[in-house]
Amino acid sequence: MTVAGIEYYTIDELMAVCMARTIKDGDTIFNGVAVPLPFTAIMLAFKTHAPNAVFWGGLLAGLNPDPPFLPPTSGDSVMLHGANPVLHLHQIFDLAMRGELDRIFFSGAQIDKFGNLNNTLIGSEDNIKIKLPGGAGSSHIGCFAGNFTIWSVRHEARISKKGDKVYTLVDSVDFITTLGHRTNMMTRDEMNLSGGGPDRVITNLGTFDFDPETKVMRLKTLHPGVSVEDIKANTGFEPVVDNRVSETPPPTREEVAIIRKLDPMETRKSGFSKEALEKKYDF
Amino acid sequence: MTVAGIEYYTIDELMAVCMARTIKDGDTIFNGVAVPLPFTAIMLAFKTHAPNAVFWGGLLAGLNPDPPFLPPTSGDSVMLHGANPVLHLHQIFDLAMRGELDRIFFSGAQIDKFGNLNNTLIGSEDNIKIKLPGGAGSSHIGCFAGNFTIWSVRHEARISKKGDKVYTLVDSVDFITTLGHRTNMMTRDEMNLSGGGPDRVITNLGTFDFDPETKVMRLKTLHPGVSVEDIKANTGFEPVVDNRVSETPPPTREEVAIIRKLDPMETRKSGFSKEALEKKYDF
Amino acid sequence: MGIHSSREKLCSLTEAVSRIENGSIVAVGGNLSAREPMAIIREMIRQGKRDMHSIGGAHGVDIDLLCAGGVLKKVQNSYVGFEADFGLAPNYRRMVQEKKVIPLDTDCVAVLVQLRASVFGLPFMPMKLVSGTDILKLHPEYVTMSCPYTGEKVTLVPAVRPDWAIIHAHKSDPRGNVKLYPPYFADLLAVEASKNSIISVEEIVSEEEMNEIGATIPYYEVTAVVELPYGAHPTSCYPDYTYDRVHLSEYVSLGNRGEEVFKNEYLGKFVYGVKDHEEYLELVGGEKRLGELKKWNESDETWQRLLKEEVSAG
Amino acid sequence: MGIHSSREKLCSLTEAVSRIENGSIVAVGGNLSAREPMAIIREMIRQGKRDMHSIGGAHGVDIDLLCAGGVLKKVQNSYVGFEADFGLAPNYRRMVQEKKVIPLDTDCVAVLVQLRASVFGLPFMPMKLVSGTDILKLHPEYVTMSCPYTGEKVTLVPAVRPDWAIIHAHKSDPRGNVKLYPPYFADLLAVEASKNSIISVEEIVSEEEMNEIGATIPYYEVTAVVELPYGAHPTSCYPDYTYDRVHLSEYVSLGNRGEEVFKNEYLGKFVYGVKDHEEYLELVGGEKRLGELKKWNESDETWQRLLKEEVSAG
Repeated sequence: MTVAGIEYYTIDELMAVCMARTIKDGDTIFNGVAVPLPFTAIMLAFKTHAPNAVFWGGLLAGLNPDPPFLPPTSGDSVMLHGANPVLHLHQIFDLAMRGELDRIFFSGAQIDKFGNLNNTLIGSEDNIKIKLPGGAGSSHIGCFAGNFTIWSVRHEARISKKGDKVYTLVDSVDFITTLGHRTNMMTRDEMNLSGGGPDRVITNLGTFDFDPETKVMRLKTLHPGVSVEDIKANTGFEPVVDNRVSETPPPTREEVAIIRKLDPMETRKSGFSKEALEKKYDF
Repeated sequence: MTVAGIEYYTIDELMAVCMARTIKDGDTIFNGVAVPLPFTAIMLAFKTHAPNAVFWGGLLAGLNPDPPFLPPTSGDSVMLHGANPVLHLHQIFDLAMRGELDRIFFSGAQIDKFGNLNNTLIGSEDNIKIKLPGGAGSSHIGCFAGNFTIWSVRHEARISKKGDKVYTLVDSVDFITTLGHRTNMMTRDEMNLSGGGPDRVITNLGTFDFDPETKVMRLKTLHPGVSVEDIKANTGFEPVVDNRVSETPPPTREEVAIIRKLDPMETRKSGFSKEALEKKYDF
Repeated sequence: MGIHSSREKLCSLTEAVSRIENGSIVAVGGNLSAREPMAIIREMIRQGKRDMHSIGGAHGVDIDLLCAGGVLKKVQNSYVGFEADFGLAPNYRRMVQEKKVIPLDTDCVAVLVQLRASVFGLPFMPMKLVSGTDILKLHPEYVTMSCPYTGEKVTLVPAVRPDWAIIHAHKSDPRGNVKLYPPYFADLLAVEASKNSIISVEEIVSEEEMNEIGATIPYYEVTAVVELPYGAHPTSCYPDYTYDRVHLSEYVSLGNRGEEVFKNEYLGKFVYGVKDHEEYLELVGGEKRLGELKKWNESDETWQRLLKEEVSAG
Repeated sequence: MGIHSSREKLCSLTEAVSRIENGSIVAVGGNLSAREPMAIIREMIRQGKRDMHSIGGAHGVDIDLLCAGGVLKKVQNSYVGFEADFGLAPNYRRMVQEKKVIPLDTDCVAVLVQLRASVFGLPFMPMKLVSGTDILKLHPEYVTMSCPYTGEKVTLVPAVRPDWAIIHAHKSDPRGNVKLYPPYFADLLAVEASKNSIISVEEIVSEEEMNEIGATIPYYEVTAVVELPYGAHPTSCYPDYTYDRVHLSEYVSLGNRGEEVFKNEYLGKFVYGVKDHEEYLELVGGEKRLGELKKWNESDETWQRLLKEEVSAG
């Protein structure tokens, strides 16, 4: 891959690289709905350090696709290009129930400190303020998958119409669509779930894992120009801060070249704030 | 269909016609293993009074086949000829579990007065004298299918090597591979089974249904030249004799012509005694 | 399920849809923006169907339009929206928030397992243990059970047997032997699990041609077949045509402007404003626009261009 | 099950079979006289495999030969025989009667449901209620349960997870993406349910060709692929060749003559008497005889002639 002309990288590319690095070679990976950034990350891993990954690209159930571009809707047939075999959707879910799905990527309109995700509703069941689209397969696959990577392109504090500070990373989600490491009552282990839950969180500000004791999100790396204070100001709970917090390793020029070739329509940029996308990072 | 040259019929043809008549138009039918005569009967029904039957021809799972000949082994791909679609074997079993299989044909090395079939072993579980091939899907499908037709080409008394009289139609089977109407303990209804069990028995000597009260096999018709005494001499239990026992209606010339065209290899004749096959019946 | 042994399945759209009873459980084919039975859905709205209950996985404009048209009372889907592309489903969201539609949010795996129970003739099915989510609060019918052999805990779910599956496919012969090209999504499962099914197809072909190419759905699972070219519009029906992103962006934009605007400018125009599917096709641009959508396979550039188009912000 | 993510699956017959441990549960592909993995089976016997347990539906010469060769200890099949054509399976029958093989007679539906449990990651599965048969006496593991929703009684069966599936298919590429043409029988289920699988194929093709024709079995389910043309002989592998009825009739006739005769005249000659599959093919008549079996599709008459041939009674 030629790297001529690759002079800088942007936040979407940095996140895609961070997300790709959560994939090990040979891992079995699936993502279904609303997934431009995960598709970019998975295809990047596939073309760099994880050539033996087993990748089901979307709800089309095509295995190891090699699409000429990534589509804005993950049900598009471009994700069958180069795929072989094309199987049945249920085979992916069966594979997940067998414990053979190593990793999947989930985001959330709300993400809490234990890694619980909300994609169902804002408000409460009896008083729904915003009806979100729903969790697709994440409620159940989140129980079975080896691990999942949480990602968010809106790690920020916003001011609501009523003047309240509103977070994506909240202390407690309004509704647990996908279980993280625990509810207020019980841990994942106590429930005897077969999947390991979230092990990494990649946001537009930094990357996290989870404190082994408290299961609370723990800051590991900061993206260029982001401080621990920025993280705290944009997070609705007090994250654990690892005593070895470092800067997020930058992508290589080659990785960025691969990303731009994989995703010429730049679907990976959707959902980011305009300001975030405008920042150009030097290598 | 031209009937030129159709001068007589034989026992296999008579039985095929009797078996075909147990099929209603629109019935869903399947037969899997060891089934030359049922295939003949089903294809005949299909081409005469039951053009809307839904027929799965054997374990190949081809729907409504139109084979140029019937094969000696029911797993042969000739049973895919003209079939559409070709589906998965499990879809037939699922359909049966849903209660949507209307009829199937089962035979037995032993058949008892309640219509229980034995295709597993002669002797006892601890002392197997003859290991039979097994029941294929008949144990379970026999519990779910709307009804099944029992057939036997060896309704006869034989003398064993030890000089004992041995029957196919016995008082009590050595092993219930497929449940008829009852065991010694319980009826099919008491067990809450969804399928209706055997409703007709077609043999080389005559045809039977079951007494509504006792659930014992009841003689309905005698094939040409067969007497009630012949039946009794060749049956290991005392059958109920319907007070309206009549002669089995003969096949039409057209039916026989269709049978001979369907089954040029005469697979339908397998299993009959040589003497039985040699008899020619006039129309 | 349900054996439809008749070999004459051709039907008009009006007649086919008239057979769906109010209050039915409906499984809709396709997903997201792909191969959804939109022409059938528009006819359901025109016929004033009510009180229906959808069951399915990840969907978009189909479920949103069924909500807007007053057809759906309960939505038991795992996802209803337009992904990162156009965001929330405007009518579904609004009507749920206004308590006009009851959301029974579920999960793709639950839908699979519950439809499977129906296919397997069972009143329930186990699935791998799920726990800890509030999805379970919406579904008190889920039961935990210990395996009698291993002691492993599993979750039981009841069978769901839709009254109707509505599907858009590629080809059918007059018997109702249907050819569907991949991706299948959950369509085969939906048809097999449902008591009845209406299948609209791009093209009716002869029995001979169908025997040549081989059917995907057996005719006995099909209640009625309707020939409706472009019947999935504005969603895609590959390999025939891609989705009409211009139309969808207009749809979402009108939906986001509220009930009145959507009713007048979308439903009034594209659903109630046409008497049949042919008029609809003319209204959305006729052969000129529809022919464009078929050009996705001319080159990767054309394909990308079609997936980028949307109505201008004005 | 079991993810085999490596993309280099080509293997010699000796090496592939050497990986099967004694005592394994084995699911054998094909059925009756169709597409059974006979070359793999002959190699299992040559390598002296022992104490194995077969699970499957209706089979014939494959299970019978595995019994004769001392490989199988338990046979959990729904049928082992030669139908009306050649009758009982001679070696299976003899060895069961001599208590050398334990028959765990089962039913096609039970096999399906028990393998499915494994595919679905479940320790058990319900199936429609079965009752009243003595098959249940052979399977005390079957449990009756009432549905928590409807009260309907169902039968529970435990998952069966074969250690190995052995299958003969048409084509594979070096990655192990396998093309299987219909009829599939229960082969796809067997591979998906088993921890490992060995697939012999008529022909290895390039990745490009496999991408063109589209695989049936995904490479990650495949442990090893072996190129063995005529690897199903004496069973059929349509559309390539029909079964060798002359050979099968000789097989049954020798089997019916007892252990010694079968050992000397069949096993000694066709299994132990050859060092590899190539020698076996020469011994059964080489290209001349095998080419005959390919002529089934020349005409219906030729096909019928091939299905009638058998060794003369002498």
